[in-house]
Amino acid sequence: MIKKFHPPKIWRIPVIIALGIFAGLFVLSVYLSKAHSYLSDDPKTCVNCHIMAPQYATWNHSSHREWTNCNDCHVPHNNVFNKYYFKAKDGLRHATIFTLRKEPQVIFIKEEGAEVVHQNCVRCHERQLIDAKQSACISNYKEHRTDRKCWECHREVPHGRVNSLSSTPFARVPLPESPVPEWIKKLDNN
Amino acid sequence: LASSIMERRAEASFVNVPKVKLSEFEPRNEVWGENFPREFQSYYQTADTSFQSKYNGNAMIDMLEVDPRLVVLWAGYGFSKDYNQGRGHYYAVEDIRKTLRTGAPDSPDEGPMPSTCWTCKSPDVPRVMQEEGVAEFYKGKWARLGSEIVNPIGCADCHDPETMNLRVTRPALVEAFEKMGKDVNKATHQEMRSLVCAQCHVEYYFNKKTVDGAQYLTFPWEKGMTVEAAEEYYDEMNFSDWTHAISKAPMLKAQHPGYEIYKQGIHAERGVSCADCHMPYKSEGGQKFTDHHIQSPLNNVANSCQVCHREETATLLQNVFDRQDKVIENRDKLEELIVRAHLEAKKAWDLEASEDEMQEILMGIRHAQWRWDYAAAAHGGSFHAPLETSRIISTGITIAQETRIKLSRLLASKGFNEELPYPDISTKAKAQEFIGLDMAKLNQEKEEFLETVVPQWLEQAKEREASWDVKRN
Amino acid sequence: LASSIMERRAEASFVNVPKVKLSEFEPRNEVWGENFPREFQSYYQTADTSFQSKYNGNAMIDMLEVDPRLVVLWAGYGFSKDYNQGRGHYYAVEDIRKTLRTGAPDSPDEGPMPSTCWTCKSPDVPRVMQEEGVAEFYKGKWARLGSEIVNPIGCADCHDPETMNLRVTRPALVEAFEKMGKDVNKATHQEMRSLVCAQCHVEYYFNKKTVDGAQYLTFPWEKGMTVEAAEEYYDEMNFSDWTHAISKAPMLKAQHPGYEIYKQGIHAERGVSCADCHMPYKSEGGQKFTDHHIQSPLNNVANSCQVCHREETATLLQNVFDRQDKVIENRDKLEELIVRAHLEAKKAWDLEASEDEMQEILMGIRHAQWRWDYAAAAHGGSFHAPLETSRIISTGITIAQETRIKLSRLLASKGFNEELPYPDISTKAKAQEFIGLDMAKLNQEKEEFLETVVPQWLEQAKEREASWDVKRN
Ligand code: HEC
Ligand code: HEC
Ligand code: HEC
Ligand code: HEC
Ligand code: HEC
Ligand code: HEC
Ligand code: HEC
Ligand code: HEC
Ligand code: HEC
Ligand code: HEC
Ligand code: HEC
Ligand code: HEC
Ligand code: HEC
Ligand code: HEC
Ligand SMILES: [Ca+2]
Ligand SMILES: [Ca+2]
Repeated sequence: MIKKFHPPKIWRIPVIIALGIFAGLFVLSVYLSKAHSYLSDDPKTCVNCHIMAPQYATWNHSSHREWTNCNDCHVPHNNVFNKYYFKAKDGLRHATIFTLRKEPQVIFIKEEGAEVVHQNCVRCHERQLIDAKQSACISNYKEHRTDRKCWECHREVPHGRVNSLSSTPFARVPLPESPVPEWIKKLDNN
Repeated sequence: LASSIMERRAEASFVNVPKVKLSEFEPRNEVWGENFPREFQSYYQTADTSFQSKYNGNAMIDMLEVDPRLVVLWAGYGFSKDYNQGRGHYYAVEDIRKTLRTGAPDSPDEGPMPSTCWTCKSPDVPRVMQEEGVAEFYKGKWARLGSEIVNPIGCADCHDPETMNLRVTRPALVEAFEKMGKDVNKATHQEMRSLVCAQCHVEYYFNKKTVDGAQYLTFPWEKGMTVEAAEEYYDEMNFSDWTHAISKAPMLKAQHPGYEIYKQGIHAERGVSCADCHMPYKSEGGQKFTDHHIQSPLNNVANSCQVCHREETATLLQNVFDRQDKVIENRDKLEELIVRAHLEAKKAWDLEASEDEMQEILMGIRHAQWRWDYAAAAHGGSFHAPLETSRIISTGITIAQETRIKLSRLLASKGFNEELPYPDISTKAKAQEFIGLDMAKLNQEKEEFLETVVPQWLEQAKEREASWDVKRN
Repeated sequence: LASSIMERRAEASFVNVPKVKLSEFEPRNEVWGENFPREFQSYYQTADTSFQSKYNGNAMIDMLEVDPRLVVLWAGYGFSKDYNQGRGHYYAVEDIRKTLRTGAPDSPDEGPMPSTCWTCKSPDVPRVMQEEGVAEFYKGKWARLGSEIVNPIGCADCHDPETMNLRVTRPALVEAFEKMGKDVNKATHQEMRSLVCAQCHVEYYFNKKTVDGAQYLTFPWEKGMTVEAAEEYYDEMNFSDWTHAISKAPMLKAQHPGYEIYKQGIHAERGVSCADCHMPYKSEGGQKFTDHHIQSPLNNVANSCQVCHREETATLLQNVFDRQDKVIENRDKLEELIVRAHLEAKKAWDLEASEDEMQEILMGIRHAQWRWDYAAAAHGGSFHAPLETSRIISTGITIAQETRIKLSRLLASKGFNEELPYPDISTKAKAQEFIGLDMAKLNQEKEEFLETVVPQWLEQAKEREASWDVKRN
């Protein structure tokens, strides 16, 4: 039965070559796009995409720089599995959109992502928000203190209120060096 | 350092059992305060009267002194005797006793005001309503409940003692929502942070037809919450609060449509609640709690405005004043025009104009003053929704002046074809004399009342409260 | 995939070399466009006329059709013949030729309009000003420069060709700043992003006394930039644009005080510039550039408003419409009141009122209409500064109605004591007939002018431009 699905022998060599090429291209893509770095928490990895530069710059100038990296806010921290699952899912969507050049001028956080951030605000600030004394005698205490997105009031935390791919035009962010050799660029210009 | 950190952590994690078991209608703020000292202490700061902003603040401002035109506008109605810009919740009960509007009743069945007046002044109200029934509460005179209602606005007005959830304790709001086909119980948590205020900071009237013998507190929202919708509502039912002493126009009084006007502003549109500005969070000892010192946010820009707006305090204050100035410039003008209209109408009556000839004119005066009052009575309105307030004033000016054009034609037809001189009403005293009020007498009676009747009320209340026991853990 | 990633990373570091060396007064947008194709292409989208919002947009809207009261308000003045809501910059030159206001001059020294009219229509203006001198430019008739001015508003109006910095090219703005004791050269980069617009989107008049024989373009800002300050300025110098055909009042025309009103709004207070909303950044193929498709931001909410506001597009549109509705409700009313005042004044003249009796009344009409026009002519004003616009309208209503009260007394004294019937001016055609315009003739002359004179202008311009050579790299 299973044999039926084996390809004919003459396919074997080309298929192996093709797979090899794909694998090679994949590794190259991973290298070029620095995808390997996405496993880390270093904010610099987010600016592999120049599109993330405004968020990097604003975060970098905020009071949160000393205490948080992007992932502290943008990735779930309730368990390890969720963390990497969310990262992979989001990361793949962003990479696709970026490559297809479909990013909007003004990026909006999605509801799902916003909820993640919100939970992270609460995670760090819980002790300022929740008074053990009061939770003893007030119903829905925690819900009521955390049911609005924190940045409805704290509107400037941490990215400020001006959002656009061009909102920080000359910000010094650690952009990746150009990977394209000079001689290719010259070809390109003609 | 380490020990300081430990201390602060201890503060936060100290687990507490409520000290007091609150009964369902506990009206005494002090008792609630045993469980919630931070909220209670901040609440009691509403006793402060030291802050005055450009137009508001918690100092007591005698509006008739600031703007004596009001005396003429309200001739024949209680407000011409006495009207202040509201101060802190702490004073609600004291002020209703002190105002000349409530007179000097020396028995429970006397005085100019119905018991309904108490409705928005105290957490004793839900208690008495539950004991007597709602319609019963609205029956009789204001003096009838003098000894029952003694605690100033407080916890039980806004909170459920069991869960501490926000709750609506005033039937008028529930009924108004029903009339609009809405259910106030479906309000979100964030909406409740405004709706507790909407129990009181709204335009109202007393409906004598709902229940026989009762002056039933009602909000005129059935046709909508705009100034025009309420006007139509009152016109259709032929309601008027009083007949103007000078012009004989059937008048409407607009009382503090704070919530209605706020709803028309950008902050409400963006989901900002009353509590966000008037009860912002405050941090103390590593904890955020709701600051119950309800007051002008201009005395607390850092915690209210600046959490959302990064501008400097001076800039934000200037923003508020600019809006108020732009609105009040035209509001003041409108007042003058309506004063003139009242006097011109009187002149027409003097020249024997007929009811028929006067009818449209009187309705014009009614509508113009209604719009002016709606814009003026909500003290926060010129910031809460500046454009809506300005729009209302514009329509008021148009109506006032259309009416005066009719008056000028009518007067001309009676042989009087010139500008009527504007009276000297440059001070409160002059204006009150102009409309023929005997202030000395009113003040004297009030003084006696405060010295003789009120102490008896307090005595009775003390006894009653002493008889309740408080369950402590 | 890999190559696409490469490309996108290359984008981040791509640099441009200019193709053309621009001369200092190059008026042809196409030539600039060779260096800056993205800006140029987006600029040329101002040719689009397909978007219409609730009140504005880039479609050509015949305002006299939408609102025929305007015809009566402008009786005796060019605007009663033809007035449209402005469209894209691309059409500036075409529209000034087409409007009936400029008539059908068949020689360079004829026609109703001075050469000054060209000032805000083209980048040929700075070129000719530099060739002729500023005062010379303002001399003579509009037709005189017909062949000189052919390129629609463009690059040279706002940019220095050497550095591409924003620059002020219109002397009127520089002079107005000087009169206020300010130096426009000290403006910050962000201020320049509004000041380039303030060269044209401002109230102006032609001063005949500055330089003999010249209609000198002047902004009335010496006493300040509010509606009241400009009114006082004009009153003091006894200036009027025309005498009203019906009431004989000495009128003022307010033209698009866009910048002045914007300055009174919250966005200006917070440092938001015209370009932030009307020329937002845009990314195309990884290149960021300023979108030169200047238009209603409501056709581009995602890139303009949403940079600063996180609300949905529908909500933001509704916010704009709400503000416009609230302002326009009273603006429309004010129009009706002023129409009535003009007619009542005519009636008074007919009944042989004296100049003396009429003087105050005519000034009232002048001031009321000035305020109305100031609020109406800035098409964006009811969003740029809703409260200020509403305030202006309120004061206009008060003045209009005070004037009508005086009129009613005056008319009564002449034996006429009733309401004057409101004329049937329900369409543009009826209104124009009412004020006695021969539209058939005007249209016919215009058509001939466009068919015969304009082609000659274009021919001459073509020859001139062909003689310039362009330095290419
Ligand atoms: C491959 C390029 C690229 C990298 C690297 C990248 N992003 Fe993004 N990101 C994008 C693009 C493109 C979008 C716009 C997606 C959209 O609007 O749907 C985006 C959108 C987002 C959003 C808002 C949309 C949402 O999904 O809620 C968040 C939050 C975000 N990125 C966070 C991050 C963080 C944190 C990192 C680093 C761990 C990161 N990004 C790295 C390209 C990238
Ligand atoms: C302190 C928490 C915090 C940190 C740290 C943080 N962000 Fe965010 N981020 C937010 C919040 C909150 C929003 C939603 C903002 C809004 O809706 O206005 C957001 C939104 C975004 C968006 C979507 C754009 C938008 O305005 O909706 C992107 C992209 C993003 N962040 C990227 C980053 C990157 C890259 C970093 C690290 C350099 C980072 N963030 C660090 C809290 C954080
Ligand atoms: C990883 C932990 C962490 C997360 C996640 C986090 N914060 Fe913080 N936050 C901090 C720390 C630590 C400080 C103290 C910073 C300082 O004082 O310099 C702080 C300070 C603040 C402050 C006061 C300083 C200021 O900038 O105004 C606010 C408000 C605040 N956070 C809000 C938020 C909000 C809103 C979020 C989610 C969008 C958030 N935080 C997410 C750790 C965190
Ligand atoms: C209704 C508006 C509102 C919301 C929603 C809100 N906050 Fe606050 N927050 C405030 C106010 C007001 C303060 C007090 C500021 C002060 O004391 O200076 C504050 C203070 C804080 C502080 C202390 C800042 C300092 O400088 O000490 C932190 C941290 C904080 N909030 C985090 C949060 C987080 C996390 C959330 C979401 C769960 C949140 N806030 C939601 C209004 C709000
Ligand atoms: C629907 C609720 C409600 C009812 C009913 C009500 N009030 Fe008030 N009252 C208020 C509110 C709200 C204020 C604060 C107004 C402000 O300053 O913004 C106020 C303020 C006052 C003040 C202080 C300001 C002043 O004018 O000196 C007095 C006194 C007063 N009311 C008396 C009365 C009397 C008398 C009646 C009955 C005719 C009455 N109230 C009925 C809600 C109400
Ligand atoms: C039970 C009725 C009632 C409720 C509920 C109520 N108010 Fe009041 N409020 C009043 C009255 C009455 C006064 C005037 C008291 C006086 O002047 O004696 C007042 C006064 C005020 C003042 C003026 C204080 C000052 O310092 O000048 C503010 C501000 C205010 N209220 C805001 C609110 C807000 C916000 C809420 C809801 C969170 C609210 N009120 C709920 C009845 C109420
Ligand atoms: C005019 C209405 C009003 C009055 C009166 C009032 N409260 Fe509140 N209270 C509120 C609002 C609004 C909140 C915020 C609720 C929320 O957002 O969940 C609140 C919150 C609270 C909380 C929750 C913890 C916190 O600080 O956020 C406690 C406890 C509380 N109040 C106690 C009291 C006590 C005790 C009194 C009487 C001294 C009182 N309240 C009087 C409106 C009121
Ligand atoms: C909980 C958040 C919040 C608080 C608290 C708040 N605002 Fe706002 N404010 C907003 C939002 C949201 C807008 C709408 C504009 C926008 O989207 O940025 C706004 C708009 C404004 C505007 C422009 C509207 C206009 O009328 O021109 C002014 C001025 C303003 N706020 C001043 C204040 C002042 C003063 C205070 C304090 C008394 C205050 N705000 C408190 C959120 C807030
Ligand atoms: C965005 C902030 C904001 C919101 C939301 C808001 N207010 Fe205000 N309120 C103000 C400001 C600012 C003033 C002007 C204070 C002054 O002039 O001193 C004011 C004034 C008032 C006053 C008069 C204060 C005085 O000193 O007598 C009352 C009463 C009031 N507001 C009640 C309310 C009520 C009830 C609501 C909700 C229905 C509400 N406010 C919502 C900011 C706000
Ligand atoms: C100070 C600059 C300036 C001067 C001088 C000027 N305009 Fe304009 N013109 C404008 C602006 C700005 C607009 C766009 C108005 C809008 O729609 O907001 C405009 C629009 C127009 C339009 C198109 C709209 C319509 O009414 O059909 C015509 C035609 C026009 N102007 C003719 C003239 C004439 C004729 C003169 C001389 C009397 C003149 N302009 C003088 C700035 C000016
Ligand atoms: C040289 C004069 C001049 C300058 C500079 C100028 N404008 Fe204009 N603008 C005009 C004229 C004239 C029109 C009307 C054109 C017509 O209708 O034919 C106009 C029309 C417009 C319109 C209406 C477009 C439409 O689609 O309906 C907008 C919006 C506008 N301008 C905004 C701006 C802004 C923003 C700036 C500065 C960045 C600016 N303008 C600079 C003269 C100018
Ligand atoms: C009505 C005024 C106006 C006109 C006309 C105009 N520009 Fe601009 N231009 C601007 C403004 C405002 C900016 C933004 C400048 C800044 O913020 O530094 C700009 C920016 C630019 C830039 C800088 C890069 C960028 O995109 O931000 C270039 C290049 C440019 N314009 C080219 C042109 C060309 C080519 C034309 C003619 C087709 C033109 N401009 C016509 C106002 C104008
Ligand atoms: C460059 C930033 C920026 C842009 C672009 C912008 N705004 Fe605003 N907007 C603000 C600021 C700042 C305020 C003041 C309130 C505050 O501080 O939040 C404001 C206030 C407002 C308000 C409240 C003021 C009022 O009149 O009630 C509205 C509504 C508004 N904006 C709508 C819009 C719309 C619609 C657009 C697009 C046509 C827009 N904004 C573009 C920054 C901006
Ligand atoms: C905060 C955003 C914002 C700013 C800043 C702004 N505008 Fe506008 N503008 C608008 C909006 C929104 C409209 C209404 C468009 C509509 O109704 O379609 C408008 C309308 C206009 C119009 C009429 C548009 C048409 O379709 O004919 C002109 C002209 C205009 N603006 C010029 C200016 C000038 C000049 C400045 C600076 C002095 C300026 N604007 C500043 C948002 C803005
Ligand atoms: Ca009432
Ligand atoms: Ca003018």
